[in-house]
Amino acid sequence: MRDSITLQVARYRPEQESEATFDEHEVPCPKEWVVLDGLNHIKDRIDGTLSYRWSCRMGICGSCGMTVNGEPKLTCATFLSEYGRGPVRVEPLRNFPVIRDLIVDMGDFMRKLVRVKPWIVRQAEKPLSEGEYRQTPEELDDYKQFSMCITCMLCYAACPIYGLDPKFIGPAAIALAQRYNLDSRDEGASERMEVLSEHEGIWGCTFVGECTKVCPKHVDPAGAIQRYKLTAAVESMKSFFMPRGA
Amino acid sequence: MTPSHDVVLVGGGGAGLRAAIAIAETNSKLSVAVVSKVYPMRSHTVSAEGGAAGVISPDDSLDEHAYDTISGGDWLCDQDAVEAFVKEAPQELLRLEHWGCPWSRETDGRIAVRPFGGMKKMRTWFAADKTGFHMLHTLFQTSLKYASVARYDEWFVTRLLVDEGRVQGVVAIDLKSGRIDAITARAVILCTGGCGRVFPFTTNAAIKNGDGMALAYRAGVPLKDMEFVQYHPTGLPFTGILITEAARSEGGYLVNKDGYRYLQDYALGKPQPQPVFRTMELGPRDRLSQAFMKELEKGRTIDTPYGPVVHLDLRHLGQKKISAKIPFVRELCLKYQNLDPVKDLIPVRPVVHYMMGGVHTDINGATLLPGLYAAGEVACVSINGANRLGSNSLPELLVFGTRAGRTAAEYASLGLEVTSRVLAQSDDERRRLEGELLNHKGRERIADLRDEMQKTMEESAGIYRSGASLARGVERLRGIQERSSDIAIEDQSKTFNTERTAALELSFMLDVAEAIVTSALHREESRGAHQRTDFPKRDDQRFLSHSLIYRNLDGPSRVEYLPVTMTRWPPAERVYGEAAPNEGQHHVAGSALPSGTGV
Amino acid sequence: MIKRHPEPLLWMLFSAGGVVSALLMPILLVLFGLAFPLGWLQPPSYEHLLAVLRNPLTRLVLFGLCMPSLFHWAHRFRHTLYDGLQIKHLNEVIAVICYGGAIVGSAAAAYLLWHVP
Amino acid sequence: MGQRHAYTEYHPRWLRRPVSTYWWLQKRSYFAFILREASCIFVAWFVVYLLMLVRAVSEGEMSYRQFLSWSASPLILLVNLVSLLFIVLHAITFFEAAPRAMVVHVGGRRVPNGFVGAAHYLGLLAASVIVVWILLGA
Repeated sequence: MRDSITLQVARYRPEQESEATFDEHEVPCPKEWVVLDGLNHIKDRIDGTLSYRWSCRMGICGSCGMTVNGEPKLTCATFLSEYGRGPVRVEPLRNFPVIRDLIVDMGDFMRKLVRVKPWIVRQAEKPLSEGEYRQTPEELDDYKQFSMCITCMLCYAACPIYGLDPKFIGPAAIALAQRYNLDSRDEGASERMEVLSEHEGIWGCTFVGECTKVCPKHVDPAGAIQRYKLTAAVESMKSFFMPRGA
Repeated sequence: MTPSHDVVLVGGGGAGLRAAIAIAETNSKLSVAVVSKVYPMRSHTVSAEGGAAGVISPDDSLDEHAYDTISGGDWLCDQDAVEAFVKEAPQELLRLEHWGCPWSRETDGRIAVRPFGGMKKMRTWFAADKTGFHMLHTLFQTSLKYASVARYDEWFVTRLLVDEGRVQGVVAIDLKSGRIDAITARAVILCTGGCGRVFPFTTNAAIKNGDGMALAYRAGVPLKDMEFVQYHPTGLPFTGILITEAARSEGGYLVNKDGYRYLQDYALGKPQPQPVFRTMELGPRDRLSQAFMKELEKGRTIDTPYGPVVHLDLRHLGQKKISAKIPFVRELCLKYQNLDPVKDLIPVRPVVHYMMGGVHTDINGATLLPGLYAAGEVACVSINGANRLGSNSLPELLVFGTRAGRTAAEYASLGLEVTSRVLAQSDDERRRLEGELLNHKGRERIADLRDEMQKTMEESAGIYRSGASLARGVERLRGIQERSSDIAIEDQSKTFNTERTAALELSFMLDVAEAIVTSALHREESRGAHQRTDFPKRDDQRFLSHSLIYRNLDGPSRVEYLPVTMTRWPPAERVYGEAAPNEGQHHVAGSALPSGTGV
Repeated sequence: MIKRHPEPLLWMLFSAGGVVSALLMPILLVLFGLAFPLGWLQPPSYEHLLAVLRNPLTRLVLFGLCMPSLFHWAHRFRHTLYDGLQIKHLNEVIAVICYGGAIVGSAAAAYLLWHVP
Repeated sequence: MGQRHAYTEYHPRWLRRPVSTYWWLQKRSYFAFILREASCIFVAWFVVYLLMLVRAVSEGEMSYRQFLSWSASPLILLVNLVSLLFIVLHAITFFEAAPRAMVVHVGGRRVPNGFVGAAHYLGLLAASVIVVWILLGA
């Protein structure tokens, strides 16, 4: 067990630089340390100006996604020891504009998320006095996987299609739309379809499948998109052959 | 142009979002702003695991939930607040179900409930063991549909604007751009959560710095019951990651180094193979954490590089149940501890988890400062008294988020105008943040002061405290406070300056730490989570009352007392284990396995 | 109301082509591309092959293989040009060439299969 | 939404890093993706090849013989060998993707993805057997 490892950390200081640069620091690497611990060590002990986001340190808040040795990772769930002798290269998530150092702008996603209406849509609300909507464990299973998304943005960083065409609505937003479409309590599927069946919706996806590979919560956005394509295609055919049909 | 809203919410976690929705639904003409230093879905509500209590079973009753809460809180709860809370909790949880929260279900599709520590009935709703995560995302996603809710994501609030004796807004830094501006409002609701980070070893996220408590405290609003800090008995060593109480309510054992279920030695009942309500591992958190300390004294804990631990044994539950009911526990253990609870013992130790105390509010979230409200962990209503029961905090943020939202909406509807003086205050604040903080070349490192503060808190105000340790703590904190005026900030950038934010958070934490230690020093009794070695007994004569601490700029803070509101449950002895009053022993029905597998 | 987009139809054709080509092409390619030319297997006699081709069902199946497969190619090739070469600004031209090619190819297939003597 | 507010639009220069034209060479999995996409060219080629065979058969026995000898030329053999590799890649990746798009329920229970995938391979086997039987067996 080595007692230190080199971290190469991307820096971008917008007031001074127009390109990213790299700082190199030696940090301790006990076996319990994750990449985030290394960054915290730098910030607390070596260079207080390094900027990055983090919060829960237990892989659930989704703040600390970064590119580690080329792969999008949650830095709180990526151990330094996985990188052997190092060096470990830490960069901001790809495909997003960098605000500073390791911090990217995710405003684009936040705007897209609203468009897919990620909430329960119903014709008529059931009054509280009538109790819960019954939902069997099997019905829960239909959408549960997609409800696990922590919106960490790793899937967008891994998706070359999003990188090439920022208008593409992207994996997490589609997975979250599916989370509601497949919920037995929801009646909003047709409203969401208008957004999702636009060209930059599901049809932009060519099923590279990287989003699913990097997802730390096994949401399988690629699967969600594939499934949705089939649904949308079938619906579209139906409306073609039965324009005013059921 | 200074942005202006009817109601500003500071914090976008569970309480903040619930309040925002409540306001939007009360009056869609009111403009609401959610100002949060992180994107709302990053808020710490996301980390809550086990569940949310609300009476739902036919064999349960509101009174029983109230009694469990009040006895769990060692009779320091305001009973009118508890009664409102237990009554509204099921409604709120049900409303969340209607908004799409993926609650775990019975096979017939009804909501499933599980047992929890200190509770006499199964009444804890859960979404596997990611309850907080699902609740937060449901609230956040639902909040997106209200056009009247504006969001200021990643804006850091540094001060409250107060003039003519009422709150009129906040000053905040937009972290992305570094712009500092007032956001004026007719009412402000603090929903910033707890302050676990004043301690070295905590389940709390990095953002839990007591910001809202300090903002109120500095504005002259008293903090209530700050001496009551909850240690959760089962955190992972090193990381402090929480292993949910659900692990015990589903049947896990706590064992010492001899494999002995040591809780039986601490008036928590006799060990049974199956979990029994209010007994052994299903005792309240304060008692379990205190039992750990006693085991440590007896030398019956296990030493690790990260301090002494005991073991949580889930092996007898089997893989099927673990994967169905507490999958996140397994995920966390595999990921962070490299062990599998299906076949390994989990090392755990008590870890700072929750603040029972907070900004003093009434039953509607109103503070003593007109226009200022608080809800969630930042507030002390108080329903938690001297010790909060597991799974009461999530419904609390719903019930009191809603109440605070509605009350603030009413107040904002009065249409009081913002005075011009608050804009001058905001200019002062901008000068302080840009001038003093960014251009000051100090010598003290933020991390050093923070470490020292945390160490001081652990040593002076840990699970067991004494007058001497607390007095020493007050002294040391004063020293750190002085040194903090000479803090070094290397970062001169306006863009996402996280070093400046860290300095501001440290100063918030120092104020809160001082309030905790001072309040603890004044309470000369042992009650719930506040255990004084020099006053080991509860003293209802002197201290059946809430402490209120006021900040004093020129000298030591002032502590006053406010009687506890009693309605129907006179103080009694807290009893757990088989001797519980008017109860036989009640095994958790069907060994705590609601039939549904959908989790 | 769902707006009319050609994408769902194109994707259906792409998928159908993907499935039939995956099911039928491996064996046909092994036989006619390698096994017969290399003499691993005796190719079917002219008479037999003609008889098989004369069966309307065969011709229907072959059309059902050729047409969607060509659209499979058109759809995928179009996206590959967009993504792999970043020439999305030539959007219309590429679409015309790809889907136009598939239409022409399908017409040719229909003609050839119809005119089996 | 914060975006409604003018201040969030105010910011110093952000760093935008365009995606390289050759992004698909930068990672093994991206390269595998582009190979999979390229398989469509060989699908199209085989359609052409098949139609040439149909035309040859339609034109008479002589043409058929000529087609067979042309198909044995080294260049065409090579093209077909490469085509076969790509079409196998296509079949495998398509069968892997298909169950992710189709969620099949039988009797209220979701059929595991593995079953749906296996069904596709059974289909491939059946189709192959039928083709061989028609061409060679009867």
